[in-house]
Amino acid sequence: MSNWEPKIIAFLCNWCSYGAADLAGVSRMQYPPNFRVIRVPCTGRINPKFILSALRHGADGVWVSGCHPGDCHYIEGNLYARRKFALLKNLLEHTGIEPKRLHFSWISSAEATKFADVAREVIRTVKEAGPARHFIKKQAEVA
Amino acid sequence: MDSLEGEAGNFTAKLKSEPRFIDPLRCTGCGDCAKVCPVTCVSEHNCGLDRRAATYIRYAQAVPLVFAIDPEICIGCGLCEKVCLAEAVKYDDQPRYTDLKVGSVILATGNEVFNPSDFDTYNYARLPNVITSMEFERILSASGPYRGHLMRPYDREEPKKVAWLQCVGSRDTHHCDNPYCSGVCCMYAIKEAVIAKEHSHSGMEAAIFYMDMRTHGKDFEAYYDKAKEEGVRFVRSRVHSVESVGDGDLEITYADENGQMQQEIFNLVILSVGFQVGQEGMELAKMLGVDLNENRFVKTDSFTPVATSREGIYVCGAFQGPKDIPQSVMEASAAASASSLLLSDVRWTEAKVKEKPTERNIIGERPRIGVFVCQCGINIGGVVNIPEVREYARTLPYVVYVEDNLYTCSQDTQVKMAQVIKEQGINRVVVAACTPRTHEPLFQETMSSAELNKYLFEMANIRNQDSWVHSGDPTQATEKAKDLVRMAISKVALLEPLKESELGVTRKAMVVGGGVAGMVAAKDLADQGYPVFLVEKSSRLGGQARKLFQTWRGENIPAYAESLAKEIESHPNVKLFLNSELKHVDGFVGNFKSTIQNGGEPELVEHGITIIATGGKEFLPEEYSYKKHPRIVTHQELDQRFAEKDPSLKGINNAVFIQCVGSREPDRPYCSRVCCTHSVESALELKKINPESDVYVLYRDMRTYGERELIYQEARRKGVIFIRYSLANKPQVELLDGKVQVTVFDPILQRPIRMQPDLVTLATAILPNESDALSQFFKVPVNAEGFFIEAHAKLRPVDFATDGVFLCGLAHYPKAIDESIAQARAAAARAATLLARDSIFFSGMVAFTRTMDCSSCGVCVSICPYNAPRFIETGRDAGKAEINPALCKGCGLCVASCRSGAIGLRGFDDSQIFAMIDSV
Amino acid sequence: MQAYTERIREAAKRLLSDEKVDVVIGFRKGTIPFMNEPYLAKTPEQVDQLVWDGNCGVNLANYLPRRTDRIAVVAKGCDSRNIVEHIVENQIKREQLHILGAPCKGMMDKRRINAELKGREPSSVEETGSEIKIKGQDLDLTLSRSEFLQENCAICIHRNPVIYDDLVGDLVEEQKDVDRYADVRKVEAMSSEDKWQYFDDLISTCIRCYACRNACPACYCPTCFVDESRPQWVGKTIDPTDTRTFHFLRAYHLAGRCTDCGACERSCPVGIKVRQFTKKLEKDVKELFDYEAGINPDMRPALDFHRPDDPQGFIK
Amino acid sequence: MSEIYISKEKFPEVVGQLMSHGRVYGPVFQGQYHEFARLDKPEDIDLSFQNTRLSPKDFFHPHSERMFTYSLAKDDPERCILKEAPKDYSTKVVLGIRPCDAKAFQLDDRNFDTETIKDPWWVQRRKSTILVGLACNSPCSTCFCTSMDTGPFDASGLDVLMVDVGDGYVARSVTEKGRECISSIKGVQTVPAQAAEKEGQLKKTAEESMGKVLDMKPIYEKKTLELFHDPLWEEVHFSCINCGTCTFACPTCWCFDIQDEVQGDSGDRLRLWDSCMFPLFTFHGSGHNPRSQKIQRVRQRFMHKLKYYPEKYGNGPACVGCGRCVKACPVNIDIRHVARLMSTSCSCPA
Amino acid sequence: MRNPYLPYPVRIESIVTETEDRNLKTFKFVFLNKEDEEAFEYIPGQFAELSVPGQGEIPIGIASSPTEKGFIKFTVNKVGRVSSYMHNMEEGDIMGVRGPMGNWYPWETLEGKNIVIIGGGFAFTTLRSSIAYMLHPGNRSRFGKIDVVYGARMPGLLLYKEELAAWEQRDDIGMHITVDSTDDPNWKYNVGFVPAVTKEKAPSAENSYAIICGPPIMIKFTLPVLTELGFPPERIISSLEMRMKCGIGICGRCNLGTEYVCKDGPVFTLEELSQLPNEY
Repeated sequence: MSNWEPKIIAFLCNWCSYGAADLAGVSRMQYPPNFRVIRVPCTGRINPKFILSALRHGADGVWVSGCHPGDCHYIEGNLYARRKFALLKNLLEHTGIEPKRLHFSWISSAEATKFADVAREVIRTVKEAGPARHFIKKQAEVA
Repeated sequence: MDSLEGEAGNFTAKLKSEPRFIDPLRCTGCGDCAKVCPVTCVSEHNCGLDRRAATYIRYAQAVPLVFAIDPEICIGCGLCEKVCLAEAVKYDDQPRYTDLKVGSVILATGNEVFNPSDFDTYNYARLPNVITSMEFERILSASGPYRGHLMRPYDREEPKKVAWLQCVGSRDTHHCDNPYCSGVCCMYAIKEAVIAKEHSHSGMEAAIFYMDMRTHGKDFEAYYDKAKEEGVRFVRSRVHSVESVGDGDLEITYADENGQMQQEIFNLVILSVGFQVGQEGMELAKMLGVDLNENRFVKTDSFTPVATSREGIYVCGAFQGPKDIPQSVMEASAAASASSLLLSDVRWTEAKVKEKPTERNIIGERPRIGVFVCQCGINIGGVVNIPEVREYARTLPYVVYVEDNLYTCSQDTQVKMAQVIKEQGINRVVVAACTPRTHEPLFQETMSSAELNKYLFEMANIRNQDSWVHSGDPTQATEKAKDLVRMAISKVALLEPLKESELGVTRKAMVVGGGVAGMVAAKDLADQGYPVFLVEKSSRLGGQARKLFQTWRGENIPAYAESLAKEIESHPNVKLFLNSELKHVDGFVGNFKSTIQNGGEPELVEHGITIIATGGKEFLPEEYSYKKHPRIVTHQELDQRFAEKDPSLKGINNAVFIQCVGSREPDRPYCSRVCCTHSVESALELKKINPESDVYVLYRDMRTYGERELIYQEARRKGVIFIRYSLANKPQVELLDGKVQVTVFDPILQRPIRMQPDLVTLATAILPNESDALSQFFKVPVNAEGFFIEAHAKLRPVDFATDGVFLCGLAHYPKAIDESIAQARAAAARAATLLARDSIFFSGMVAFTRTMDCSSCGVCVSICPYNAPRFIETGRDAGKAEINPALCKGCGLCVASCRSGAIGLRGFDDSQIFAMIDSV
Repeated sequence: MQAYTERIREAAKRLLSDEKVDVVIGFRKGTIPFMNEPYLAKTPEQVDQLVWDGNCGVNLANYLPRRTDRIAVVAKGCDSRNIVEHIVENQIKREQLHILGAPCKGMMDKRRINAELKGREPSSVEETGSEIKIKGQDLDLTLSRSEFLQENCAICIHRNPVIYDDLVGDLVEEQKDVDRYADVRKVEAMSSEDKWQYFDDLISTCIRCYACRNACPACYCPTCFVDESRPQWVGKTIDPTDTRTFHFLRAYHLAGRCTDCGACERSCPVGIKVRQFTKKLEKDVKELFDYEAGINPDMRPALDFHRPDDPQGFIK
Repeated sequence: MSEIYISKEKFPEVVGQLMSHGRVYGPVFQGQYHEFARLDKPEDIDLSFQNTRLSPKDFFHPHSERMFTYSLAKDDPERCILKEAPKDYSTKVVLGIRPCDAKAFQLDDRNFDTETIKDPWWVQRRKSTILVGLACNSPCSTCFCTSMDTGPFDASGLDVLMVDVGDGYVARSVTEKGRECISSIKGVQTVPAQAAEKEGQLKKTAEESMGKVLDMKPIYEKKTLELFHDPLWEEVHFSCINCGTCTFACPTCWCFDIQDEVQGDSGDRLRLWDSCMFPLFTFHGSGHNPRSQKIQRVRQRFMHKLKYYPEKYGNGPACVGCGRCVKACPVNIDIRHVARLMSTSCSCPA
Repeated sequence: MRNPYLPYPVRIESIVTETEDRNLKTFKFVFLNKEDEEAFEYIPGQFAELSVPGQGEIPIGIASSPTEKGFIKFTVNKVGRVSSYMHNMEEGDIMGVRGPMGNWYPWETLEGKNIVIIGGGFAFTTLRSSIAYMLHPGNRSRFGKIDVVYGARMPGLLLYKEELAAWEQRDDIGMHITVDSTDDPNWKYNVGFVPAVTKEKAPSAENSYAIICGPPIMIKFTLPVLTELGFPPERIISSLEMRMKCGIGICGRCNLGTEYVCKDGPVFTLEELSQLPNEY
């Protein structure tokens, strides 16, 4: 497992964090290549089942990033999402998913540095958690 | 602009475009040129706090995001030309001259920030840790010189204690010639303090040194209150001097509220600098023949706030006067309205109609995916193993064609791409290149030219989010590129052609409210030729303006309202409904059907847009013995007496104004914005009538923002006495033997003062009119105080989140008449963007319900900020939700919130997102 | 209890004969001990079958969605909260309902009592105020009622109906100082690994019969997410990951909506303590958003609105 | 036919003998309930039970089972060709099963094992399983097997019937498979006379304790459509919440669903229990659902058990009176009550 | 005995898009193993489970006739997961077919009788099989007069257009093709709903059987017409569509009274249906 690298699925809001990721590229900031981005129109679009599905597909970590409160392109999608994610994260952790696997951030399209910083932080923390052990859907355990 | 000739409706503007030396059409924004450029200079965007190369983009949000060469510092070494694979560098670029035929001109050149270098007591020029608020903005910015980390310039240490000094270059005729208030500095200083505290790792202390705290904007007072709660210290004092102490720290000397001199040490001092019109602005005005006022702002009057002295030239923003973003945006729309009024006869004559491409019907076809992998010169190809990605893509399901290109976005590749799509019968396309945020529209254009629905497209971001950020790890970057391509392919296979639906617009307007705001909006639209239904609750037009006396500039308000009312009443395009109210509203943007009740039979009217201008009213207090004595009046009552030239006013020897009556109180926390100016203006009027009279204004903060500050200064010059009181120690008004006695604690004298005035004027709050019914009819929100809530406080100040509904005037927030007029014209301009068209198109990326799965729980209806979902009223699916594509913005909130899985989102549907997750 | 029965019958008769309602939903005597059956009376004659005792645990709110007639319904505290939920979520209209509020001192836990009987079968059961007297062959047992309440009833803090038109008994004193979340806190204190194991063990016997879902008044979706086919992303077998996905998301769908009525646990044929999922959410919703489900008919569930100062410490 | 007597002291050893030959299953006490489970050691078995919480039908028809596997890999020559999933069909002994449950398997055989169509998994499991039953000395109050063409001592579905005669068990083979099983047991006694006598008494007491509570004949005699349209369903269906617990607990409910699952490049075809109580059970792709209403689904289940099945096979009801659904139903719908209504109430004109 | 759940592997030989809305495609399969083809012995009216690994199975009526050798044909409407997936498959892909299943039109009984075939929309598949079967030179003489009323909403939605045209040319079959409406000026057949056209063409009930398949609404309005024409319920034959899984009478899904539609049906006479609960 020494050369194990985590696989992280990142759901990024098109209007902010995805732009920050682009800008981080423009600024040639470097961070490890562990996550795969799924662009969504708003964090409000993210159905909790996407996060479950990511875990079921063996993601070692999930990262959701959207606009700062008040900056939602769709007025308040991120504020509804904030409630949803608070409960989702708690329930996932309550049922045994390690807190180090679930990450949420607010990153505006100008915050390339923050994006790169958080990216590194997310990857580092997921690495600490080690390879995902739970909630991974494999061949059905049946008769 | 070199010159402007001609007249309103027929100008010729001569324009000069400076050479950029990099062809913006070829530049891909990759930034290789900047990397190799050997010279640097300070970055003006970051206020000189860091450096940039000669090849540069001024700021990250620039549109288009392409480079230019700064000829001032370029040494012509040729390196950038060598590295640019897109061949965009053009050293022999020349200035371009254009003659532009235009009908009107709008001046929106803004303003310059006051340079405090000459302010020697603050030592800005000498001490690196004394900076301007603009510099501090850059420091806090994530894209700024310190990447958003809170640091001071001198030693890049995080400051623990920061002071803001207000009114630097504003309200000041000693160090500069700027007597006016810049109107924005109080609020931005508070904002900077709050954000700096958030950025701080060590609980930074913030202190703001001010004269009057001017938080008169909507929701500003609440922000001020919150800042106080969060520990920002507000010190009422003008700072005397700033001196260096220790290693970069600063000592501030100031007089406290009791007049005692104090010294305090800070790590960083920020000068809250104001606006001024600079040399360029004055020269421009001169060239255009536009008059400036005594403060060098473009001269306008209260009733035509965006018209300059030269017909056909309009002004908006800070060139017109100091103001904040919302007011600037409103004025910008107002100027657009004024301009389109002038040009309404020639509307669409210069417009070019885009040809609608024919579209191949791909329904029922097996997906045939074409994948185009971009090398982006060496930007991607230098890191990611392109042949490997290309060959990998070939193995994926439904992929029938793969190629890689040096620049997929180049013109020749686009032509080739369209050809390949047609030849190969490709029905879905993936481009693995840069970011969809900049390039999706370009490729979608190519899709259209290849007769494919543009939504059958997906990008894999293998540059900005891969090769550029993992340049040290080509193997992993290549793996990531393959994953991203696979994810894009899995999604694109599930995409369906989307229709951009078209909906006819009823080209008529409804304006609710016949006050000044409503009338101005109605008139602007009617003058442009649109039929307007104006609904007024009372029996006559004019609203609150009828009850006012004059503007702070001395313009007669009732006369203006009267002439406006006359124009409206006789306007052929206005259908007036007096004594009327809305009873019912159906429909949505472009297609409203409203029932107006005016006594007799209700009348049904159809309109495409609605402007809400229901106005406000004066608060009638119960405190300060109001109504208990004839000498205790409100502003409107006093205005009435001014208007009637009440002879008894001559006999007033002692008058007291009490500010903030019913405003800035715990149960009505907002500032009513206009009362300070109103009191000063009335005080001056009393002084005019009886120069010998003693006039007192009892205030908490004098909020004579902008150029209104000048009459505050005039009042003080003329002997009006201003006494500050605090909320904890409000003035007392008592009736003693039929006389009025006012007691107030004077903070300077440190003792109570008693007066027995002949007149007490209460500057009472402004309340909104009843708003619940309209709020429900048009599904637009109302705040706790009853004011309507605009779509965005700064960027969309007259729009609602609900399309096709706009707002202006006091229904939005208390404001002065010039501001109401500007906002009304802005609302008209925004409305005209819809009314000018026969039909409107909606994005294909909208939500839709599968009624069979809908459980009627109503979560979608309750959460959508745009009111797109609603319950079906009749038929088999009655009670289930449906989504109006005309209102849906495609955010997907309802989709993710629907527990029943009954809502889908075209372009971002669950199946598509699941497919991407599956293929990670 | 007899008093409740009489008052229910009296009210039901009156409402039916006055044509104030079309039907009355209550309980009739069960065919086995510790069970009653939800019953729909349409005529004043049928009303005599209505009864009330400690075996009326079924949540009658479950029978309201999609009904179009005028209904009188007997409602305990929890039923009434689910009725409020139904009203808020457009499952039934307030005008359709005549709510016969039944202040409740908790319902009996059939499973625990049966375990206590150790296979002996009662021939008669008598409930007094605080005791249950069970008689049968080799059987004469008196149990303390409070010790054999359904777990959710023992920690209930809304025993009185929150909404009603008539009361069929005097309001009871609400339980104060109950520790609603001792079990949740116990799990919270575990390591992630132990938590995982705890829930794995908890649901290991699940047979995916969906009784918990179908018994839940708040689960009324026409198509449950486990049956979604666009795409079908959860397997339907008893594979542990799929089973957990079901329980997890079922609970999550109840976030801010669950009234802890206990219907899910009552109905589980294999005795899974499914409330362990929902209670965590209930606790969080209360702590984070200060919200309790089904209390206020003018308020949408907790995830249907937000406040500016909602907690966001977990967001970077 | 052979018979033996196993004293209770000896019993664990006998279980041990069986375990040494192969897999042995028996009722095991799990917290509050008994459930059939594979025995790890002879002491795990607990025959002091009334009935298991769920029926043991999953011995032959597991809740979820893999039918086929396949590869979807692009380069696999066997791509998309289904392969039977390997199964363990080695002999297994189920010890202590109740006569009613065993009888249920016989009823189910009519479905899974016919002349023309044979469900391979069911058939092979049946073939390799030896059912050693335990007669019910004291049936529960919810039991009504005697009304359903079986009884507490009914050996018809079993390979061996054991009777607890106090100090030991009398085990008597019913089938050849059972005989072999008994013969293989070493060191046991022949049945003492008093034990055989006791056995008869026990049987009589058990059967009498239940009596015949239901008369199914009127149901058989009524016309299908008459019963189908009877208003009784209006009353019966009300309290049902369509939870399906009855079908999952029932030994004679066999309905199943078939699902494909894919992980990466390989896939499974699986089958799993389904229930006629679920609206989606009959939901047609066109959107039409012939049993979209709860009343239709409730009626279907009872009609299938008590009318359609007996009419189709002339084989008595598809119910063995185990009473599990009566106990498990969260809203107290009692099949005995329904059967009584079906046999008496009928307001249709003849 | 072969595992009845195990499909025969087949290769998609061709895919033809049948209708203008492109929702119906006809798949022609060839068996990978010759012996499977022999084992798959079917009679018009039967159906089979089309089995797509990874997606599932769908029961579809067999559209080819046993008189056509070397392949089997199915016309699949795109509605659910499996059919949608199939619509994206291509020639050469491997999948499975399980069957034949169910009963068939009672050809023994029909021998020597006049046959009236009434079909609507995309339920014409097993009727196509039947027509092709009856028109086969070896079979034609076994039956009397053959009349076909086939309707669709519009011309673009008719299945098997080339064959229909060919049948139109024949004189041993009475073709009555109709559409609900059309704006095609070159449309040379009938315009009108199936019940109306049936009434107008009035095939004789004398010594006749009617086979009727189509949407429920069409059946509902055509049955009275047939009754009026003198067809008794026992001489009206229809085929039921139910949700099915196993297709072999085990899984319980298509149970209807004593019958399993997949095994005991799907073909029933109206008389038989009247004895069954009306849950179909």
